[in-house]
Parts: sequence; C-alpha cells; structure tokens
Amino acid sequence: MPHVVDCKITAHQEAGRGHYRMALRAPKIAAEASPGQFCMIEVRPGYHPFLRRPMSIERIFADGISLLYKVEGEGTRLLSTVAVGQSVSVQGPLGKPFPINPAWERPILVAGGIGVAPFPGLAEAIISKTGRAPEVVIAARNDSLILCEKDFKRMGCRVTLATDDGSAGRKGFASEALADLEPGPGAVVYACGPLAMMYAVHEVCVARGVTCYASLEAFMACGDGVCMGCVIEANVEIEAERMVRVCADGPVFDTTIIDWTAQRARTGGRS
Amino acid sequence: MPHVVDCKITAHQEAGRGHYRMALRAPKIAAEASPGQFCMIEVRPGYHPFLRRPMSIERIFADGISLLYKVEGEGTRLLSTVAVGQSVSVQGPLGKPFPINPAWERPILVAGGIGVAPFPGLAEAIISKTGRAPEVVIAARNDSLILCEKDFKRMGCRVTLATDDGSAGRKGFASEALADLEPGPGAVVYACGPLAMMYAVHEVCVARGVTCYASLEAFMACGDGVCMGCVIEANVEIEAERMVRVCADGPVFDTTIIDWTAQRARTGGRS
Amino acid sequence: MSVNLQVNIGGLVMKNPVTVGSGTFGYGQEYNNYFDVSQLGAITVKSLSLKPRAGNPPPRLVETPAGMLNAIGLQNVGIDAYLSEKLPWLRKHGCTIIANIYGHTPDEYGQLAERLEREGGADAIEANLSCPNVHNARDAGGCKLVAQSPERVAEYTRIVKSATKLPVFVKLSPNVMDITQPALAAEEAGADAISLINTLIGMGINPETRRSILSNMVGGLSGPAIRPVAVKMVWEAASVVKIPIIGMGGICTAGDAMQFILAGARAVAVGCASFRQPDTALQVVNGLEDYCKRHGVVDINELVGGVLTR
Amino acid sequence: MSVNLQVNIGGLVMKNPVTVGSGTFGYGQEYNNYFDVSQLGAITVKSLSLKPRAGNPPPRLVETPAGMLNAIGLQNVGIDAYLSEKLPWLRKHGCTIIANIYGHTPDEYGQLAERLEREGGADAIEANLSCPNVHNARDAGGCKLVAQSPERVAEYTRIVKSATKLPVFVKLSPNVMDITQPALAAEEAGADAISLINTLIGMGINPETRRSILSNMVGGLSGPAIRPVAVKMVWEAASVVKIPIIGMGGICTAGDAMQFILAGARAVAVGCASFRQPDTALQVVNGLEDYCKRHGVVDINELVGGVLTR
Ligand SMILES: Cc1cc2nc3c(=O)[nH]c(=O)nc-3n(C[C@H](O)[C@H](O)[C@H](O)COP(=O)(O)OP(=O)(O)OC[C@H]3O[C@@H](n4cnc5c(N)ncnc54)[C@H](O)[C@@H]3O)c2cc1C
Ligand SMILES: Cc1cc2nc3c(=O)[nH]c(=O)nc-3n(C[C@H](O)[C@H](O)[C@H](O)COP(=O)(O)OP(=O)(O)OC[C@H]3O[C@@H](n4cnc5c(N)ncnc54)[C@H](O)[C@@H]3O)c2cc1C
Ligand SMILES: Cc1cc2nc3c(=O)[nH]c(=O)nc-3n(C[C@H](O)[C@H](O)[C@H](O)COP(=O)(O)O)c2cc1C
Ligand SMILES: Cc1cc2nc3c(=O)[nH]c(=O)nc-3n(C[C@H](O)[C@H](O)[C@H](O)COP(=O)(O)O)c2cc1C
Ligand code: FES
Ligand code: FES
Repeated sequence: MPHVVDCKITAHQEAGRGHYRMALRAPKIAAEASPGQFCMIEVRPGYHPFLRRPMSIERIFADGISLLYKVEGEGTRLLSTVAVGQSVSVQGPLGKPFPINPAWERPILVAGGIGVAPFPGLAEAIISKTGRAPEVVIAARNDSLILCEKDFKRMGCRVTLATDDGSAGRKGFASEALADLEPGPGAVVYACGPLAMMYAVHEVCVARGVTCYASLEAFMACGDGVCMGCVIEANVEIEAERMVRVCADGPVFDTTIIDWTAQRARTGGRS
Repeated sequence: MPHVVDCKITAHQEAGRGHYRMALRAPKIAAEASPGQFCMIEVRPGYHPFLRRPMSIERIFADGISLLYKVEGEGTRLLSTVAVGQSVSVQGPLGKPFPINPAWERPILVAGGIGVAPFPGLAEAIISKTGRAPEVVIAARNDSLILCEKDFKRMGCRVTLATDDGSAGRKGFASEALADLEPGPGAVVYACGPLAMMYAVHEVCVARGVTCYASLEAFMACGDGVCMGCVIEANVEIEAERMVRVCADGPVFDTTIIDWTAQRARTGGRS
Repeated sequence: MSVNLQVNIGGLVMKNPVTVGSGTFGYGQEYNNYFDVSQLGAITVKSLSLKPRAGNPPPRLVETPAGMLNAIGLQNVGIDAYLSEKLPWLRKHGCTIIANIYGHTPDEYGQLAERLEREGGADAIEANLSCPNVHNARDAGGCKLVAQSPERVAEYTRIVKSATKLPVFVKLSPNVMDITQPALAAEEAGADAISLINTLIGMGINPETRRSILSNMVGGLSGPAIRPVAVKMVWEAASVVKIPIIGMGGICTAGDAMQFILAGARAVAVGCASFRQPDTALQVVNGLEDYCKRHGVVDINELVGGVLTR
Repeated sequence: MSVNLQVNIGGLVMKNPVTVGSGTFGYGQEYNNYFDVSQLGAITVKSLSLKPRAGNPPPRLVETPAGMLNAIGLQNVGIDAYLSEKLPWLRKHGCTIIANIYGHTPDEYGQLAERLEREGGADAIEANLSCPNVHNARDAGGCKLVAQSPERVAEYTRIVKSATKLPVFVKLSPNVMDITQPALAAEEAGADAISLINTLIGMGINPETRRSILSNMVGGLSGPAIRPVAVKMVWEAASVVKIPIIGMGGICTAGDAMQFILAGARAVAVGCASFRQPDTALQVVNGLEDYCKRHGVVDINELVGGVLTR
C-alpha cells in the first residue's frame, strides 16, 4: 500500500556528472517496497513544478530508501538543490516490481545510462531470495557515465561494461554486450534504459527464447493508475484494452507484451 | 537608476516574532538609493509566486542594503527561508524617497508596526544631512512587536512608544502619541504604517498645520510605473489624473494630496 | 460550535459539498489507500461509455505552469466493467456516487443513464457534454463540443432527464463566449444542477522536436492556472440559473473552494490537485469546516453566492 | 553562422520578431533603465485613447498561480500627451513603434489612427478590440467585447484601415468559442496582421473578506498560466488566415516564443513577464537567435507555422 510521507533527506551526493544519489528516511515506504517499484517525488512545494516526478527506488533499507537520478530538466535540477536535513514529500511505493523466481537460474540485469537506477536493489533482492548473484551489463555513453559498477562488484556480481565510445568496456551497445553473454535456457533478463536499448535487448531475448522484463518510462501525472495519462500500446487483441498504464500495470512489463512498433514509431526510432 | 541584480544575502535574522531583517550585498543599488525608496524582491525563482514583492529599504550601507519585513503570506514566508550565502534577485531602488530639508527644524517619524521599516535609514540620512536627530514614535500592537527601538536610541533619537494594550509606552494609537508631542511650526512628520494610522496621523498634522509625508502601500506588479496597477486616488481636479501610482509617483506622498475618503471607503475604515 | 456542511444538489444529498472531478479520481479505490474516500460528499467517477474505450495514443499529458494539459480521450472500462468490477467496491465502502457519462449520441447518453439507474450504479448522473479530447463529438451542431451549442445542450439534457429519475447534472465547457447560454439551456431543459468547468482547450509544443507534445495536438488545460477563469464562469452562471452549481477548476485548498462557493457554487470538485496530493479533497472538507467555525457560520449553505459586490 | 531574424508584419519591418504586449511596457522609457529597448523588433505602447483615462478604481491587480489578473481599465495619458511627451523619446531612441489604440466607437478608432499617422506617432497601428476591463464596449453587438463579434471586428477594422495607410493590426480576444471567426473577419476586412491573445476573463475572491479582489469584479488573466490556451489559438487562427499573426500570452523564454512561432506566429510579444524581469523581451531575442543557430536555421521566417503534425 502506498503512502504519502514527508521524508528527511539523510544523504545527497553527486554520483557521476549530473547524477545524484539521495537517501531518504522513509520506514513506512521501505517496509512495503520491492525492487522495480517507484515513488512520486515532490521536487519543490508549491505549484511550480505542478506535478511530482517518478523515480525508481534504487535500494531499500530498514528505515528508508535511496534514489539515483539524473538532472534532466527543471524538476530534477530543483531536486538536486535540496539539502541534507530538509524534507521532500514522497508518494510510494508504486507500480509492479520485478518478478523474482528462484527457479530462474541465470538472472542478467541490463542497464543503459540512468536506467541502472532500480538495479542495485534488484541485485540485492535476487541474491537474498535465490542465493545467486546476477550478472550485470552496464552501458553508457562513456566511462564517466557508468554508475554503480563498484556496488554490483561488491555484491559479487560479474559486471560487463559497454560504452558508445569504448572508453570503458566493450565499444557498442548494451544489447551487443548482452548477446556476447549468450543468454539461453534458464536465463532471465531485466532491462532498464532508453527505449531503443530496451527494444534491442528485447530482440536479443526473443531470438534466444529468453524471458525479458523491462522497466518502462512515460510522463506521469498521478503515478497511481488514476489519470490514464501514462499509457503505452500493448499487444492486446481487444482494441479497448490496448493501452496499459506504465504506472499501475507496469513500470515493469514482460517485453513480449509491449507493442514495440507503436513505441518506435512514436520516438522515430530515437530513444 | 534602478537595476536588477542577484544579491548575496549577508545576514538574515529574526527581528521580532514573525519579522526578519535581511542584509544584502548590493553595491550598485546602495549607491543610488535614498530612504523611502523600495526594491522589488523575487522571493523564489520560478513562476510561483509569479510577481516580485515590494520591500522598503531599511538602511543603506556602502556595499549593500538591509530590509526589515514581516511574514504576511506565502511570498514573505518563502523569503524567510532563504539562507545566508544564497542570492535573491533584487530590482531597485524604485520610487520617490522621503524629502529631507535642513530648514525643517523638527522632524518626527511615526511608525506603525512593520511601517517602521524605512525609518532607520531615514533617521540616519536626516542626521547626516541636517545634524538633527529626529524624534521617533513607534506604535505596535504590543511590546513584542516594537521594532528598532534600540537602533533609534543609538542614533540619539528621542523615542516614544505606544501599544494597543499598553504593554510598552503609552496605551493608545500612534496618532495620539504624536499629538502628545505637540508638533507645531517647523515640524515635519514622516509616517508609515497601516492606512488607518496614517490617516489619523495626517489629521493630527492638518489640525496643527504640519506637513506630513506618508509612505503608502498597494499591491504591485511591476513596481516601476509601467502597469498602472498600484494606483490610489489623489486630490486632483482633472478626473483623468486622479489615479496616481504608488510605485512611481510615490510611495512617499504629501498626505494632503491623498484622497483619504476614497482610501477609507475601500478598506471600510479598517487598515 | 457544530457546522452543517450538508448540501442538496438537485436532489442528491451530499454530507459535505466536496466531490472530485471526473477522470481525476478513477473509481475511488486507488486513493482509498491514502484516506477513507467515503468521507467525501460524493465520488464522481471517470466518464463511462457504453463500450470500453482505448482513448488517444500517447503522449497524453504535459505539465504546464501551475497546471497540466491532458488528452486522455476518455479511456475507460465501459459501463459493464464499471457495474461488475468498480461499483461493488464503491457501494461496499458507502460512497455516494456521481456517475459521469459520455456517449456518441444523445441516445447513448440516455441508455447509459437508464442502465445506471436500473442497476443501482449511481446516486446522480453527470452528463459530460464538454470533453475536448474526443473527435466524434465534433460535428455537434457546427460546434466541436456539445456544450458549445445551447440547443444541443438542451436536447441532450432532455434525453438524459427522460431516461432516469436520478438527479441529472450537466457538465459544461469553458470554451464558450458566454457561459450563461448553455447554463440556461441546461436549466430550461430540466437539468438538476450544472458542473463547471471542464478543461480549457490548450496546446503545448516542444521546441526541440517541433512537435505538439500531445499526440492529439490539443488537450484540456486544468489546475490552478485556470482557477480564475473557472471562478468567473461560476459567478456568471450563478447570476442566471437557479439550479445548484458544482464548481471546479484548480481547487487545491479550502480557500480555493471558498472562492467557488462565494461565487455561487453549492458544491465543489477537486480535480487534478489529487494527482499531486491524493487527500486534497479531504483536506478541503476539513478546511471548509474550519472556515465556517472561524467565521461563525453554522450552515455552509449560507455562504453560497455570498460574494460581496464592491 | 549569421541568422536572419527580420520579419515583415503586414508591411511593418521588424529587425527581430519580438515586441511587447500593450500595457506591459509603458512607453518604453522605464525599461530603458535596464536595457536598450530599441533592440526590440518593436515597442507596442499602452492603449491610447482620444482623451486621457483614469481607469478603474483600485484594487486593480491580483497575483494568481503562474499569472495575474488585472483590471486597469485602460488608464492612459491620451493621444495628446503621448504625442507631445512620449513619442519624442521613442523616436529619439530609434524605436519601431506599434501604437495600440482604444476607442469608444469605430469613429474614435479612426480618428486615433488618422492622427497617429499624420503626426508620425506610429509605424503600425494595433487596434485593441479586446480589452476585458472597460464597460463602455459592453453593448457591442450583443457581445461584451468588440472582438467577440466577427461583424463588429470587420466594421472596426474597415474604419481603421480607411483612416490610415499604416499597417493595421487587430488585437483579438481569447474569450470566444471559435477564434477562427474573428480572425477571418479581420483578414477579410483588410487587417494587415492579427494580434493574439489579449487576456482571458477571470475573477478572484478573497475568502476572508468575501469580496472580489478586483474593484471591477472581473479582470484579465495573463502570464504563463494562459500560455497553452494562447498557443492553441494562434495555431487555430494560423490554419485559416494568410496574414501574419503576432502571438502572445505568457511568454517568458525563447522556448515559449518558439512555441508560438511554430504554431504560426510570425512575431511574438512579451507581456507581463517584463514585470518580473524587465529585460525578458531582449532575452527572448537573444534566445531565438541561439535557437536558430543551434538548429541550423538561417532565417527565422522558415520556422513560422513549422509545428509537425504527429
Ligand atoms: C517509473 C519511472 C521511474 C523513473 N526512475 C528514474 C530514476 O530512477 N532516475 C532518473 O533519473 N529518472 C527516472 N525517471 C525519469 C524521470 O522521472 C524524469 O527524468 C523526470 O521526471 C524529469 O523531470 P524534470 O523536471 O527534470 O524534466 P522536465 O523538464 O519535466 O523534462 C525534461 C525532459 O525529460 C522528459 N521527461 C519528463 N518527465 C519524464 C518522465 N516521467 N519519463 C520520461 N521522460 C520524462 C521530458 O519529456 C523532457 O524531454 C523515471 C521515470 C519513470 C516513469
Ligand atoms: C512600497 C512598499 C514597501 C513595502 N515595504 C515593506 C517592508 O519594508 N516590510 C514589509 O514587511 N512589508 C513591506 N511591504 C508590504 C509587502 O510588500 C507585503 O507584505 C508582501 O508583498 C506580502 O507578500 P506575501 O506573498 O507574503 O503575501 P501575500 O500572500 O501576497 O498576501 C498576504 C496579504 O498581504 C497583502 N499584500 C500582498 N501584497 C501587498 C502589497 N504589495 N502591499 C500591501 N499589502 C499586500 C495581501 O492583500 C494579503 O492580504 C511594502 C509594500 C509596498 C507597496
Ligand atoms: C487527466 C484528466 C482526465 C479527465 N477526465 C475527465 C472525464 O473523463 N470526464 C469529465 O467530465 N471530465 C474529465 N476531466 C476534467 C475534470 O473533471 C475537471 O473538470 C477539470 O480538470 C478542471 O478541474 P481541475 O482544474 O481541478 O482539474 C479530466 C481532467 C483531467 C486532468
Ligand atoms: C497590466 C496589464 C495591462 C494591459 N493593458 C493592455 C492594454 O492597454 N491594451 C491591450 O491591448 N492589451 C493590454 N494588456 C494585454 C497584454 O498586452 C497581453 O495581450 C496579455 O497580457 C497576454 O500576454 P502576457 O500573458 O504575456 O501578459 C494588458 C496586460 C496586462 C497584464
Ligand atoms: S500516471 Fe496516472 S495513470 Fe499512470
Ligand atoms: S506597480 Fe506597476 S505601475 Fe505601480
């Protein structure tokens, strides 16, 4: 059950150029959260910005949660100026978490850019529920934008890097790095990142008969399934049920349910 | 000439319950300011609140100015949360200052509540231009709301207090305290405070043939004479010229020019 | 001091004058996670159509200064799923229900109203004649929205009225030159109350991509940004109609709600403010009670239309 | 890369597409304290009437979420004082002048236009047919504002056109159901451009005093709050008229201005944003140049109406 709570900021640091990690005291939210869920954050009180901003839960602690975010526009810029000791209003946990199943032998997390945000908590949960450390692919434009590498290594995960310019790890895309890992029967892939990346990862998985869960994004107003604003097209026969809500039906979807043609047409193939 | 400048806050303290004094580094504004002028302050960047807030200049220093303000609504509340070291955008100096004339032998400042704000600077200027310390009447609801008493005493001013409940000085109104001082020929009165108080002071002055300058208030959008939003009714024969702008034609007016009947009708006699 | 907050909106008794804007509160269940939604005067549900609707393609939302634009296109589960899946929960929790309906034709409105009454699906009907996000209403009387044509408003109102004995509210659009005309048309055709306002039509363009941000090009503007327009429309409509008005448009606080009540609204609806703060409507209920106490008002009905002329 | 920002608005050549909203920039002089106002494409002066006007009693202003309401009532110095006291300064400083005019009758508009041309008081005329804050326009064709009646818009436009050879712009109101009608009426009657939008009518009530905050009860809403409505009206009008459009309503940044240009405006006006930041209009000029450079656009005219349909 989600809550709306004023949460004290217990830590707030830069975590890479233009990226921040914020730790929040939020026992009520932490008690109910699972990896893959998100919160709606009021970046500043008042009517400007008017809406909360959705943020994945990075990690879940006994008494709170952390967020990992990128300054994208005005809202995230304002959020980055809030000091430790001050409070922000947080609504959450919201949405459907990543499914975890001890029967899935080879979990692989594939992150693009800030898409890594929900994965530290997911890796922790997979380890504690299955005893297995997932493999992790982290892709970014260049080495300075690779986030959380050490965190995953500390947990015992095998980490593969990929960068557009080759400045860290393999030069190339996340999907190529994933293909190199040759996922096959028993593997399950968790993906989060730009749309084009998730689509490419989905294609690799389909070709190899591997289940893939992706965490999608959409502009959100309520974050809670109420406004019908955050929908994307799904592969559903019944026309009237094609539009699924990223906030309440997702953000995590089995990628085979997503109508990728519609997504890609909208972004013109761009992420 | 007014400027718009981002000014660093060099000091910011409570100066009485719900009242704050803010010192700003603002050499350009200080260089051109005179007592009675005001600034338009951006209480927070962004569209909410949308407009700047007018604030009298309390004192003028070599490298900056100070403001003395009361938390009245959301804008002043937000202003009160800005920390030393941060900057606020200040537009000023604006408006017409209090006239000072060495020939006026007995200057008396009459303040009601937060209306005392422009007077510390005015007292300093009168002293430096005329060599005479003005007399000061400070009226407030009760003793905890009497501001700046020590500042005036330090300058050598004779200070008379009046409170609604008698908790400090005379029990009664500013106008009564003024009348007790028996202003007569050679006196000049400067008034700032609630409308009802300024009207009462004006009446005392008229009865005694004393010139009175009052600093008026109005809701302002531009603060700069442009929008025609801050007008009040003046005693002007020509109908089309009756509406004078508090920001540009004032805020300081000779009280005989003000159409007090219109002002009082509007506020229903309330301040 | 005890304060009466109960109001009667054209036959619908609400225990307090606060409901929610259709489409901003789902069917009540989600926000019951944050507070007991049955404490509200009524819950106005998302527009219901005869068949489920997929709505417009995304993107459907964009934030604007002190507000938002939406072009949902009335995506909803349809009347069948409402009756079988949503209604039982609302009834079990003791909610007073205003069922907002949308049809392609007057006849569809009639069918929806008739069915809702027959199956106990509503305590009152709100006919949405003013959604700016659906194309199929475009040819209504040369106007884009039914609510833009007083004649059509009268026609639709009569049909809904004749289909049900439930109180019928007619939801009008601010996208008109003179709100008194559709308001009077609704009253004369028998509406029991009018709801004001639906969203203002607006548009946002992303200068970087040069595209309209909404797939539908235009959308409906809501939020505090539009509140002054909404208060003025309620005030104007209240000066000509005798039936109650449900006022809405940017209400975030009890003070905002009081503006509508003083302008002439007998009830108010909290719309997209719930997205920012799910319990806004409850805060408004509590704030209205406080306001009455502070001002020594024993019955909130006394304040309706009480704005003083200067 | 050098960028052409020059635009031609119905015969008025502006060195860049940025002017200011009438009534939000006085006669230029005050804001020249902050920047050289002659850098703007043009300065649109406060509405001028034949006689000086006192305007409405105070209070005339109230802040609203992301905007403000005003009920100034066209207080202005009148044409005589403008010509003798304001014009010489504007001319000395090399400003391009759009003189906004307001009259009680079509004939007064004609007189104002004729006099302005004769005395070199303007480079173009903008006829304000849409001020919501003056009562004497109330009986215009059953509508409250001249701009609400396409017939009256045509009549007024023809009279101003026949009184002057200067380019004539007609300033329309958003308080209509369908902006294309007055826009087409103005074009057919010979207007050289249309200005969109004047303020939306709104109202604010102080719940504590129970009074309307504005002495005039209602006022005009401006600021970022109304921008989505303004962009949409420009887009709609641009789809039917061939004459240029000057777009305005809540512009605070070059990005905002680009929304209007992509929607179909050939020039833009910065309105009440100047109250918060006096050099906003200049920042918009610079920002538009940057935008063009960033996007490899050599002539801003190429972007007019360039919004992509999804
Ligand atoms: C379920 C979910 C989880 C998310 N988790 C994270 C996270 O953990 N870390 C993180 O950095 N970001 C995350 N995001 C994206 C984040 O919400 C946006 O970057 C943020 O809302 C941008 O706000 P802004 O005010 O800074 O930018 P704006 O000024 O609002 O917009 C800047 C740009 O970002 C785009 N944008 C705005 N809102 C969204 C949105 N909701 N989704 C996608 N794009 C958007 C705009 O279209 C625009 O291009 C998540 C989004 C969703 C939907
Ligand atoms: C020339 C001038 C100089 C001023 N100097 C000072 C000063 O030195 N110290 C100080 O504390 N205050 C001063 N004020 C008043 C100050 O501007 C207001 O208290 C402030 O704008 C309120 O802003 P807010 O957002 O806190 O309140 P809001 O939420 O905007 O309003 C709260 C209440 O204050 C009233 N109010 C708002 N703005 C004004 C205004 N401009 N004038 C009068 N009443 C207003 C509102 O009507 C409302 O009742 C001055 C006003 C003027 C015009
Ligand atoms: C996301 C969203 C969806 C809406 N859907 C509907 C709807 O289905 N039916 C309807 O009558 N009004 C709908 N509305 C309009 C609201 O009920 C309300 O009239 C409007 O938003 C103004 O109120 P507000 O500014 O408080 O949100 C919707 C508004 C929003 C923001
Ligand atoms: C205080 C004020 C005074 C105005 N006076 C006039 C006027 O005299 N004539 C006119 O045509 N428009 C007038 N307007 C309307 C503006 O020119 C502009 O059309 C409107 O404010 C929308 O732009 P904005 O949102 O950028 O301010 C006035 C607006 C404001 C805020
Ligand atoms: S954001 Fe409202 S339904 Fe998803
Ligand atoms: S505040 Fe604009 S003229 Fe005074």
